[in-house]
Amino acid sequence: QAETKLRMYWWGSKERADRTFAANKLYTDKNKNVSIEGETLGWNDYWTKLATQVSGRNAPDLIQMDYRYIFEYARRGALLNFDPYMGKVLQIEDFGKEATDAGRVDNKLFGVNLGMNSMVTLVNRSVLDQLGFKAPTTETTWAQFAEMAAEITKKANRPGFFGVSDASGYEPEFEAFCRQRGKALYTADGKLAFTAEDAGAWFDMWDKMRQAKACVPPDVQALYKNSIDTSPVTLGKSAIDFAHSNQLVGFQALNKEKVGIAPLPNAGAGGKPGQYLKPSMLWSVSAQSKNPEEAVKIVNFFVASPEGAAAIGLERGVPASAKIRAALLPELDALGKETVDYISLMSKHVGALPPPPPKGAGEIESVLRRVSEEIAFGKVKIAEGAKKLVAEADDILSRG
Amino acid sequence: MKSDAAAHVPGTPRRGAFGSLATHAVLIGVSLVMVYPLLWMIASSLKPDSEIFNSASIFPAHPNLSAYARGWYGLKVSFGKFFTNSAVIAVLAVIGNVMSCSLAAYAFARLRFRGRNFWFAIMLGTLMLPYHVTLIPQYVLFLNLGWVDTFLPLVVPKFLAADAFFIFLMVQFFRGIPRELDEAAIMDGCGPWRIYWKIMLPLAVPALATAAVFSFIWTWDDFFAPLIYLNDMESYTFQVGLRTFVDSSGQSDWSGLFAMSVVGLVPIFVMFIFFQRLLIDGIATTGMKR
Amino acid sequence: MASVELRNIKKRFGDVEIIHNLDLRVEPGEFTVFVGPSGCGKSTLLRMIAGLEEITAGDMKIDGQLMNDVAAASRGIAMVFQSYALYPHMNVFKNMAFALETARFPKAEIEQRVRRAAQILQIEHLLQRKPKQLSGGQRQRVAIGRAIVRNPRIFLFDEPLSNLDAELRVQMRVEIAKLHRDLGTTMIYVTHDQVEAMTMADKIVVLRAGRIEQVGTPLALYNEPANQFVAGFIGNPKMNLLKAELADAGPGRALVNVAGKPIDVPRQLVEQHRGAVTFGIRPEHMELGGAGLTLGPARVQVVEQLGGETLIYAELADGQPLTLQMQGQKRVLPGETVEASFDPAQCHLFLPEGRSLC
Amino acid sequence: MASVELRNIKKRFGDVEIIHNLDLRVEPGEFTVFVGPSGCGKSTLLRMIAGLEEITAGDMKIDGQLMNDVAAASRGIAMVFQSYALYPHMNVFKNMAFALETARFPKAEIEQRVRRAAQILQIEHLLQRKPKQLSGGQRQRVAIGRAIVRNPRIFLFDEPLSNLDAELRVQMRVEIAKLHRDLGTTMIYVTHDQVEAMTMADKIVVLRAGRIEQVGTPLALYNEPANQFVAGFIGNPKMNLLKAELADAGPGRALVNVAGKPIDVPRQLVEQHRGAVTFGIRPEHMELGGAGLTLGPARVQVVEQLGGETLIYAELADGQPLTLQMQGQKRVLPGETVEASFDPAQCHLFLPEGRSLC
Amino acid sequence: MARKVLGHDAGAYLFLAPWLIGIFVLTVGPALGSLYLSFTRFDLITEPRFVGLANYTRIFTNDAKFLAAMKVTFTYVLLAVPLKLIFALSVAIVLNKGLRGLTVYRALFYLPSLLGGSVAIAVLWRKIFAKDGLFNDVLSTFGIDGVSWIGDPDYALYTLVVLSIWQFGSPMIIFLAGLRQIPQDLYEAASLDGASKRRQFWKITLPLLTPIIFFNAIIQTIEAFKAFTPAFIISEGTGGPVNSTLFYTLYLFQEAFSYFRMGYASALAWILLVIIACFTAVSFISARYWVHYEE
Ligand SMILES: Nc1ncnc2c1ncn2[C@@H]1O[C@H](COP(=O)(O)OP(=O)(O)OP(=O)(O)O)[C@@H](O)[C@H]1O
Ligand SMILES: Nc1ncnc2c1ncn2[C@@H]1O[C@H](COP(=O)(O)OP(=O)(O)OP(=O)(O)O)[C@@H](O)[C@H]1O
Ligand SMILES: [Mg+2]
Ligand SMILES: [Mg+2]
Repeated sequence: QAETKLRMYWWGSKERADRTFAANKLYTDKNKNVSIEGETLGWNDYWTKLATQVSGRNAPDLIQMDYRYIFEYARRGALLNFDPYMGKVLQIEDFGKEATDAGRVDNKLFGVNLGMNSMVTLVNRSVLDQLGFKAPTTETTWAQFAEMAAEITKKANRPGFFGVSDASGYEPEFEAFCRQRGKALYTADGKLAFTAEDAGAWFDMWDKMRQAKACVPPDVQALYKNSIDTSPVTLGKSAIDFAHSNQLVGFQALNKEKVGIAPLPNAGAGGKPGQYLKPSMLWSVSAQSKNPEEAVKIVNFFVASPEGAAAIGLERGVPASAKIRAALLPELDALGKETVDYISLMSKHVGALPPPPPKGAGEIESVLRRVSEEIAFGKVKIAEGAKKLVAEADDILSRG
Repeated sequence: MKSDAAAHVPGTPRRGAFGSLATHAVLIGVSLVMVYPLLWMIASSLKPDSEIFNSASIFPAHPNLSAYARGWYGLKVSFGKFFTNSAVIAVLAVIGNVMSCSLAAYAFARLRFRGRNFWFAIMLGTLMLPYHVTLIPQYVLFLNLGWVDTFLPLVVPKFLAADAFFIFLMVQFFRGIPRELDEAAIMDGCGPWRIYWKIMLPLAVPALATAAVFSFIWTWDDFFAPLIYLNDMESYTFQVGLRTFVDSSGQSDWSGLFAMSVVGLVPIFVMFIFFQRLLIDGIATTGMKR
Repeated sequence: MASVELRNIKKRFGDVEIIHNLDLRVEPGEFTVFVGPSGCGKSTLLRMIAGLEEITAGDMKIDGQLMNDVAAASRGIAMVFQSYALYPHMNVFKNMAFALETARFPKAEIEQRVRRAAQILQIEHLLQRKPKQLSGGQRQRVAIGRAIVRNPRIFLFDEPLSNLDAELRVQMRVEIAKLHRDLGTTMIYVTHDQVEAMTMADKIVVLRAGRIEQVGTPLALYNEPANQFVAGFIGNPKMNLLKAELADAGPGRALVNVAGKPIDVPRQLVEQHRGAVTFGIRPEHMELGGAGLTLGPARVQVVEQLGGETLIYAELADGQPLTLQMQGQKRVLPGETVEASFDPAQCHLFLPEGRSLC
Repeated sequence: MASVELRNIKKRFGDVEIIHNLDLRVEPGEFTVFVGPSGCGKSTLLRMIAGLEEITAGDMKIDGQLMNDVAAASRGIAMVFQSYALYPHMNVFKNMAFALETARFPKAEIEQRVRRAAQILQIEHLLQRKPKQLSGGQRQRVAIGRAIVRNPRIFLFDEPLSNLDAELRVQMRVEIAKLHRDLGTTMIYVTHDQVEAMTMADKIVVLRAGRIEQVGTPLALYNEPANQFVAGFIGNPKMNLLKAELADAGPGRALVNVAGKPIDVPRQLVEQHRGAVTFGIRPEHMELGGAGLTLGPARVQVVEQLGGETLIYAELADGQPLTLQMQGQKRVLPGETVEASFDPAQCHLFLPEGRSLC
Repeated sequence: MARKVLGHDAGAYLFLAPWLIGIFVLTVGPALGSLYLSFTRFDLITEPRFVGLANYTRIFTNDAKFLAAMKVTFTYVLLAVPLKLIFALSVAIVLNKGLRGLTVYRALFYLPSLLGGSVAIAVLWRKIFAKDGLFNDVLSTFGIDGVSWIGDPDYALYTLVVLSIWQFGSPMIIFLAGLRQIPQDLYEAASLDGASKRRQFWKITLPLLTPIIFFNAIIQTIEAFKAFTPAFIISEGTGGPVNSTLFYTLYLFQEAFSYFRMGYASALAWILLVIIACFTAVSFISARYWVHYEE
């Protein structure tokens, strides 16, 4: 009978579950005194339950973390600081500083990178090919992109089909846009790092695209629910959308036509890199764990041991460890290869990891979305909307 | 059911063939609107995922049943297990709700005691608080009781009449039962327990059946409580199992989800058909002069 | 056997007082009949005795024990409801067996008692039916059956035979009387049927608007009604009550003027009085022709032939109505004039406020 | 005024046939009374006429028009239910006004009619009450009121006076008779009260177990019952029916042996017969002493004093029971032997299968 | 009277025992807990910090989302509840007539309610009320050019009202059960009084069904105030487009679980409770004038 029982908690698909259970089995077969109880849920339910469990002091030992939430949990002391284990139980030196620091909050390591990820321009290749367009490259500027999108709409000439989704409410793309202008979303001390002017420029750009019918109308975009199945590309309403590189597989599954990924447009000459590499997800360990050391060992098994890594494969993203990545590369399928290639390509074009977002960042994301909709539906003027965004964001930040 | 013939009010002319045809036509029309989503779900379960979202036609181009097998065995634990778990919980919930709520309802409807109005107000009040805010305190409570990751948090509250909806429902129905029957039973030497058991319950069969149907269906359909309280996949309910299919951030097995959704409808639909037979003619008021 | 004692009983529904300071004692084993006009409070009284209706004020004792706050179920009373109140979900057998099952009688005895009662009530063939499949009279018999299968301390019957045909009613009357004889149980019985009241009662209680007008044996009420109300209420057809003048009275006799006729009533008045009185004579105490006194010629208005008897509704010379009950089928036609005679010893005199003068 | 015609009517509840091939014609404006033992099908028949109960087979016509499939609401019938069926959510006024409101009578007229009916029924002070606040008799009166405010083609009354006291019952009887006279509406009336049946009916229909036993005027039924059942059913107390031997019969006379006594009955037999017969004589046709024939000495078993009359239940020498009805309060005690005489012209003879022999 | 049946209150409390235990053990604690939390700042993880009335003050003085949520919720309650009840009642009445195939219809009509707020419904609803959805297809056969009902902030909420009406199964079943309790002989009396079916409905059925109508109205109102799942149909819980489907409980949920402000959410919950309680209290007072009870 196992003396050490650990609970592991993650979201994701059946594929992920299968692989994770397999990896766990490998681990427990070798460590007979350990048992791992795996719990898996879909994304939406995952966070409610996690919050409840953490709040009830009954958090699972191993928690799959998202970049969006790690700050919230880490700053509130819910997660274990990995630093004491670094180099001992946790051997992830070969991740490189960037990939490791992606799991740092306020200079402490709370999450171990499970895979590298970046924003992408997601394109319906079949449509682009058919209409004679090329997917954006690292050279494409926002202006060219807008032009191309308008062209696509015109060329496709199908009612209800447009060049691109309306991304004016997408936070990652807005962030990239700000970074390209030399700004950011937040400063290191948790203040707003963009101005109403930046926001205005962003909204204005999208507004022009809307006028030009380059992007989908607001009532179509309004149905986007941050999920693959509601993406205008999946629904056949646009040729291009924005996403994250690890979502390529998911997109392809729901699309009959061939989809692909490309870099985000840039600001053109004098622009700064907007994209950055961030972890697709991370392993965290609960601060409440009774067996933190064992938990960290398991984390290590997943990200640094060849067997563990082999078991989970690329399903959670491209491993940060070069060693592991090299070992896994041969078994990649086409989509996996495309992803890995993209990450490699982008490594040269990305900027530094932004400072960790402050508390309230999640709420500001929803404000961005709402303001963008208000503008799109003509409820407020662009300048007004930009001011509103900044004002509300400031308010949220000051509330903490 | 004898309903068809018997429910015809004697002496009223049977509606002309045309009239009833028209009624049926309307009803069938409405039925279509009602059934459409089910048809769509079934159709979707027969499509590959890539066809579900961007195909305009409801009919699958190449219907294929593989999603059912894939869905059923799709997770580490098969849906058979989830099915059993859900069934156990739902059946216990039905028993618990019908028993405990009818007891409380009887007290509210028929007994006069100090504090009745106060407790009745409290009972209604429990309907009003959104469960999200009591979730955490309740979670802590169940955790301290050692009930988390068992069926107890899902079942025990039903035996403690936590669902005020059913209490209120039964109160309304009990109040419709003539008091003279209680009085007759009192004269026959019955105490309140026997009146409750021998008079109220049999006469409130339609209400009890309604409560039973709803208990079963709602418990079956509930995902939030099992989601929160059950950790071990072996103990997942059907709905929680379904939820693990969909992960909006990444790859999901949509046709498997729809296939299992369809399968999950079967027991509640059967239960509904079964229980609705108990929605028989009210018998509460014959046998006396009024 | 149990006595029932009501002392100073009041009943109020909201603001309306229905029973006013009522006092009554029912002796153990006595068969007491409540009669009174519709709505006078008979059922309410029974329900208070049964414990189904709260007693607003006053004491109710059974066998000397205060019962006001004793649960109905533990008073040991069986009751036949005016509205039957059959259990709609139980068949006739179950309806009747219910009280016995409640008291945990052995199955065999329940079976035997119910069958016996069903036999008495002639509803054996209906035992498997539900109440809604019964006729009105059958329902009423089940309601009786439900009470008589038991051995309570007290039986309460609220118009138990009102929906039965004459023949069945006689039979049931006999059966209830027999039950009373056999068990000796105290019985309180509400009826509107004069024959039932007269034949079954040890004691009749005449109620009116929540007050007792008179208590007594049937014949006492018939022969010596305490007041005009009781006189009119007991006896069917109703006693003729005529406006009269008491002209003079001496020991053992009184002289009254009725419809212009002086009549010498050979009775002792209980108090001194002169002037307006009410003169009462029962229809069955008058005969056509005959040798007694008469009230003068009367014009026949309506004749009712009941087969065994004939009722004649006539009008006296001064316009006052007079009812005559004749044996057999008399050939009298409306419009004729008849003269009826009577024995003045059978007359009654009442004060204007109603009290009997003799 | 409307006629009602039932032809070959059958009613089945499930497997049980309740009404068997019944034929009946009620003339326009006629007052027809249904009598019969409890459960014989009276209410069912009324309900079929009203259209509340499906007619299993046969034709039902009103004014010659086939009604089987006409909705109850359009038959123009008012009915007083045996179970009252008052609307529990409406007060008394509303209950009575409902039909009028339905027919869109002007408000003032509704008000006036309801008040008038309430006055007749003596329930004016109850108009604002809900049914559950009424006594049994008050409810019954509301049920009557609900019917009589209307001017229907046909009135159906199902034991409308069963819960009223004697006085009220007489008044109501008179009022209904008056209504009948004034409106001339066809009325069908179910009652168990002999007096009601005899005094109100133009025509009495005697039912038994779903079949008509006899139809006729009240006195015809009383004097010439078609069979033993009718003889026993009409008349209260019930006719004495004694086992007898028909020894001989000639024109206008018959010789029967009853309780060992030869009796010469001066009646014309309708058919030839010898041997066992039933001999019938009504209690009210017998007198103590007297000059008529006698059945020999009888031992008194029970004596019932009704005030105006005395019922004596006795036993003949051969053990057959005999009931005697005497005028006044006779001092007879159980155990005594009495000898009663009768006029043989008032006797009845019945064949063993029941048919009347004379 | 019943007091006497039992001798004293204890008997009644015995019947209530399971419920009372439940109340005290399961409900009162957590409810009071949330009441306390409403006066604190609580981020789910660190200890709650008492802040007095700060949460309430902010809600009432400085919370645009609260106002938006109130507007959405009240609109929803005022539209969805009466329409759904009327629809449920109408169908129940039709189904109560004893038509052939009654059981089949009843089951079919209950189907949408069986599906609840499932993923399938969400996907489908969006498909049907999209600009190129089924609904607009139907409209276009009448020559009407529809908008994107579900994507337009001016209309999105109404599609959820429609959804709520469409899921009328539960009140329908309860109405059906209630209809079965009405004594048949009253219809007999009414038909002899010449009342048409329609009049019988208004004068007999409706008044005698009032206890059940009352029940359904109260329950549906409470449910509508607490509406949560429908918000996920359109916006996956964001309340969009432009807060047009920001239901009160959704806002509350966001505050609690997305933004880690359980204290604030608790204050929101208690305000909602007071609002619903007022509605309910008014209903109960009004019930004295229109609800008919048998006793
Ligand atoms: N629904 C039913 N199912 C079966 N039998 C029934 C049903 N309704 C009535 N009966 C039977 O039909 C017979 C006639 O009933 P009906 O009510 O007409 O009697 P009735 O003559 O009015 O009797 P009463 O004088 O007691 O009211 C009775 O024997 C009764 O038991
Ligand atoms: N719940 C009530 N609220 C108000 N008044 C009531 C209530 N119940 C009965 N009453 C009144 O009390 C009086 C007595 O009623 P009760 O039923 O005792 O009469 P009853 O003597 O039995 O008459 P009946 O012979 O008609 O049955 C009646 O006038 C009645 O209207
Ligand atoms: Mg009474
Ligand atoms: Mg009858």
